[in-house]
Amino acid sequence: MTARMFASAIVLSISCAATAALAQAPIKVGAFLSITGPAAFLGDPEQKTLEMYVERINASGGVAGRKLELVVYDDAGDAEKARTFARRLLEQDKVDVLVGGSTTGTTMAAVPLAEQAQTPFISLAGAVGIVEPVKKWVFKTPHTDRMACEKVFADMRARKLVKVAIISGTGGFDKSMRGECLKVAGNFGVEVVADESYGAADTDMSAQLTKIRGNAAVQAVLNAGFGQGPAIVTRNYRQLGLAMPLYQSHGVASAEYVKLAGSAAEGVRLPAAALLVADILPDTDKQKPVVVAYKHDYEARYKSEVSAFGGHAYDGLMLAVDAMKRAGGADKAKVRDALEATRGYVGTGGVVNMTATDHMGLDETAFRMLEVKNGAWVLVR
Amino acid sequence: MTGMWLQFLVTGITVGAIYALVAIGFSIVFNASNVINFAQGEFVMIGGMSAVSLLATGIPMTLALPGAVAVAAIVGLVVEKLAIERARRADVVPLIIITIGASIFLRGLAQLVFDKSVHRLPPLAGERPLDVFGAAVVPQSLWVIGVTLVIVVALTLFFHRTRAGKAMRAVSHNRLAAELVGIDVRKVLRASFGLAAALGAVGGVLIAPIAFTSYDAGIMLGLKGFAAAMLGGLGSFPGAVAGGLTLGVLESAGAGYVSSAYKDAIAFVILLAVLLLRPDGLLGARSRDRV
Amino acid sequence: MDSSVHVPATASSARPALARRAARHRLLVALAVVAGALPPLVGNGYFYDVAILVAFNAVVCVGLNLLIGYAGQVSLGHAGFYGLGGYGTALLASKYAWPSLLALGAAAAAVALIAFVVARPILKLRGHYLAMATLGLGIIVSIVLATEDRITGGPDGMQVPPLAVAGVAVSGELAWYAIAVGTLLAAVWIASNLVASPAGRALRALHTSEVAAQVAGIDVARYKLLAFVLSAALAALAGGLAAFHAGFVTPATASFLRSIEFVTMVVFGGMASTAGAIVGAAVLTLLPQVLTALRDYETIVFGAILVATMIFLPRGIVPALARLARGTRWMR
Amino acid sequence: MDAVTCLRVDGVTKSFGGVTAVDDVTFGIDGGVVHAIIGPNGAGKTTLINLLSGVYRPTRGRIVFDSRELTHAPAHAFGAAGIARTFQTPQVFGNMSVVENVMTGRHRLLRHALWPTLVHARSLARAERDSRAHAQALLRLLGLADQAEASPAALSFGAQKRLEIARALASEPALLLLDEPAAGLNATEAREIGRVIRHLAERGVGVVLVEHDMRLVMGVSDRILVLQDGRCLCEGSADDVRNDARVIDAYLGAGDGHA
Repeated sequence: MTARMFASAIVLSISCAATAALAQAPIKVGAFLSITGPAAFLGDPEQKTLEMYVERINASGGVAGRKLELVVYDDAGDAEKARTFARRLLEQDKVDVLVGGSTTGTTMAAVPLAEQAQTPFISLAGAVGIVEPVKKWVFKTPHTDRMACEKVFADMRARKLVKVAIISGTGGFDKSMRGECLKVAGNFGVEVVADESYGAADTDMSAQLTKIRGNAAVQAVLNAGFGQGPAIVTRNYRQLGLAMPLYQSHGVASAEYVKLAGSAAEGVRLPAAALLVADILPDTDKQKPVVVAYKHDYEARYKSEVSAFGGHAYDGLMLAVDAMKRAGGADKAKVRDALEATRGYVGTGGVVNMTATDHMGLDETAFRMLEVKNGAWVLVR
Repeated sequence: MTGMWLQFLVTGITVGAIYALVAIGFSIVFNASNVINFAQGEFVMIGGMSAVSLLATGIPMTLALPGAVAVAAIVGLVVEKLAIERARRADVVPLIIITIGASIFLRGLAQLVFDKSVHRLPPLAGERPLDVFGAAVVPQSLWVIGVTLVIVVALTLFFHRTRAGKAMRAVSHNRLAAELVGIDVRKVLRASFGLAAALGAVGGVLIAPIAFTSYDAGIMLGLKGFAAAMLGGLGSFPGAVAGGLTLGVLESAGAGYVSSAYKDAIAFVILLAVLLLRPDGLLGARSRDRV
Repeated sequence: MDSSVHVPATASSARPALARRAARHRLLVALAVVAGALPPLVGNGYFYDVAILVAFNAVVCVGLNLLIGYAGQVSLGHAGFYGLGGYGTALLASKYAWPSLLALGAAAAAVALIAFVVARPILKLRGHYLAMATLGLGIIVSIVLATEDRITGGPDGMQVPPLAVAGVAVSGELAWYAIAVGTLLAAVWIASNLVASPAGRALRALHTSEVAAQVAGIDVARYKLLAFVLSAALAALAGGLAAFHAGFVTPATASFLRSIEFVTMVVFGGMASTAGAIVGAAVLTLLPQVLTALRDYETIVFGAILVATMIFLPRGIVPALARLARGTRWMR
Repeated sequence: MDAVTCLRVDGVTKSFGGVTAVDDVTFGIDGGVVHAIIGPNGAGKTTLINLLSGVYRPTRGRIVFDSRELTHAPAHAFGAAGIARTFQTPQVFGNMSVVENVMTGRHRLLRHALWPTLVHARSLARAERDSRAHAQALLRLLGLADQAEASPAALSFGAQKRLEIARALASEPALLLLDEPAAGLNATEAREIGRVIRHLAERGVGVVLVEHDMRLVMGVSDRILVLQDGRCLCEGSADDVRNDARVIDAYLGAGDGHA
């Protein structure tokens, strides 16, 4: 009896969906983001960014004569939920393009579905594995963690720091970045002499850092981390009196990190996109107008500071819009081809040049090496 | 490095003291009502987040911190009134679900009332670490340990010297007898929820300068507090303190000497071992035969 | 002494026996009818997806209900078995290239073995202590799955090859739907058989009074073990199938929150009621899909629904509905 | 039916912490014989029953049943061996019907292979049918036939006690331990219990009866064991015990007015 009730509930929701589809068809942008849960600090700015810019684009006439319609679901960072929502976006909401997957895990869960449904999919997550090997319908906006490693190691080499300790969290981002860093360290003549980790919800990393302190060979420490962990690492680092240079990853490239870590963050370096230092970029910088505009728009509307993650969503949406404009509509195959043909798109993450073998289109010049000075980010050199 | 084990010990005791506060909360509620309140961890979060919000409005620390504890205590009373009191006759498992539902509700509410980002409270007394035989000790750690100590002493006095405290103990020993001698059991129940929530909030306020706080910070702390209460013996205050400190030090030493990835696993393996060898916890009373 | 009490059997119980048999099968038939009626109503892959999810969760809950509802032993760690089933199946099918069904069966058997080994000591614990121990067990499993990244792929999970039966890959949502519903029907059949047997009475007996059950000659430890192992095996089976269906597994499948979700489904639907376990699984799987429209209010509403249901219907939805419908008997 | 000694209790002692509840008790129980155990409150009667049914393990001494050593066996082994019992406060299974309660009593007589259980094999179905019929007959014997499908929670205290007896009988026990079966019953009900006890004894069942109702004890018992402070004060026929000066002293000394 109850089962029948659910059946009718399902029927009801189908018919609702059908009526909605009858309206003058807008272009549908589907997003599944980790708006709550442990990765909420990714999904939250991403969602806000998407909502704000979809509104703006519609206010200025939409794309190719059609309005945009944004459909967002919260996967709470759970890959299985992400998969179901991706499916819902593709099959029930019938979106024209997918933006999202705040984390690598949620992205990977949706990749086979997007491929199967032959729908362009722009991921907002970091791992190289998303676009390597190249998947026909899958693109991504953020730099990869490998590029971050390369940027950090290049900087270390320049400072003659060759014996390095890595401390990383146990989350997906952390582990992936740690793995990539271990792989490319040798290319820069850097040797990893200590390798520690901490749990995502840990409240104190003194124990791990004490071990690193006990290792006399260590000349620098790299924290491959994400979320609040790196801020705790930074504070414990200073409390324990560790004096060698500390590097963080692009995973904490936000003002929030500096706020949480407080004075302990002084001197910390990390690779990040131009967005974080929008206002101090030289005027000659190509990205300056884009990042300054986005930063001011976002901060004016939401009264909170921008993070690189919102920028990834901005780039994802704008890349899709750009491709649709060039494709003259929302035809999936045409949009995909147009995406792959993106050249010289200037976004918050860098200048994007996609090719058939590169579905990200960024190179390491997009990363800036930043340092915390007097509680603010400054460009190194 | 002689400072190494000392460092682990200090770190472990600091975190362990917070676990102990949460565990005491579990025990107080359990003694009064036989309920395991899975929402206990949320009071830690509410304490921390309320303090952050109150400070943001410009209220000075001396008012904001007690204010945050009061907010949590009020929420505790409301939860008791709206959820637990109505379900007093429910079985153990539905009660577990009710408290889990309450914790989900509170987390959702915190998301709306506060926000989703991570916050830090300023420490009570500076940030410059003290050097104790080679171990770096943050002043806040001393605060955590000191306040926990004071609370444990105060609670002991409360439960043994005051009328209200004795009434609460009487209820936990024998509810029927307590009712017969004229103790208002419902009042006691409500008071224990308020007290447990306040204790959790104190933990939340104390730990936020070290470990930060956010709307979902309560899950893990609640879980660890529950484990600590179990480890020490559910319902026993000395047990809760011993359990909390043991768990904290084990975790810290596990991370330092064995594997930081397996530190939580180590803690739970030891907890399982203790449960299997001493099913009533380290300091719990042996349960009696049931016929 | 051999015929201490002689009582002649009479034919008077023939009719109730028939009725009871019908009762045992009524749920099965009702379920089959509902499941069979759904496909024409279902529009697209997404709905199949949700229905399949419901079925897999229901398989776990039907098993877990034997343990929690009938035997009265709480487990807050069953997602651990679900996750192990998923990972075991994935590893055997991908790394060792075993045939799908063999991988699935072997993983479920291995999980049953693990459950068998841990059950004896753990099930000596009672009430909250048992809850804590099973919770710890589940957390240990999820930590191992997330940490041993060389084998499991770490927090991002691992890919699972498609399910192939007799060399033919299962594709298409209808096929998957049939598999999921078929598995659920089998689980329900087994569970109802068990409940209606001496073993089922033994489980219910030890739930009320372990001493009285023992005095009746019931080896309490053995029956707790049976319920624990059977529920673990069903969870592992569902986990393995879900892994095949999703094409990947992540450590989140074994998380503490997932364990809580399973228990909530069982209690929400109604303890000691197989129909309740299914309804609980269905409602709590569908609810987030519906509530997602509420955005920021989703969590808060979900929590409120949980609390309110348990306060007003402490025995769960199905027993409450059954009492309402006054057809109390068949739902049991 | 031979009056073989089916249960031997040899020097059994049970201590809880420093308190010795049962102290060096030795006696034998024969099939077809009703043994009463009497004594003032706190004499250790219920502890003794708990020892005989395996609920407690003896601190010292041996329990041998039907030439099987049960001293250290788990409780269910006692039940499985054919020792059934009832409780002072009825322990009925509230989550099943009255008739299912009785069927549960038959547990030791049923086969429990896993496979037939899971697939509900024909043999199992047949056994279940027989088991139900048998249970219903027992319910008739104890006057509960009308409530077969009811919940035991709906039964009166007296009816619950009779249900427990029916459940105990369902296992076709060789030895039945009754812990105060008449407590809380009215005179008619108590007489009815006495009739059932005699009926069982005639069929060869050994019965151990712990009871305060002396009219019942004297009416049905073949032999009586008197306990005081955990020790065996005396054992003999009803008349022997009635006339034993020590027994009278014990009861008067304990200030218990039951005798």
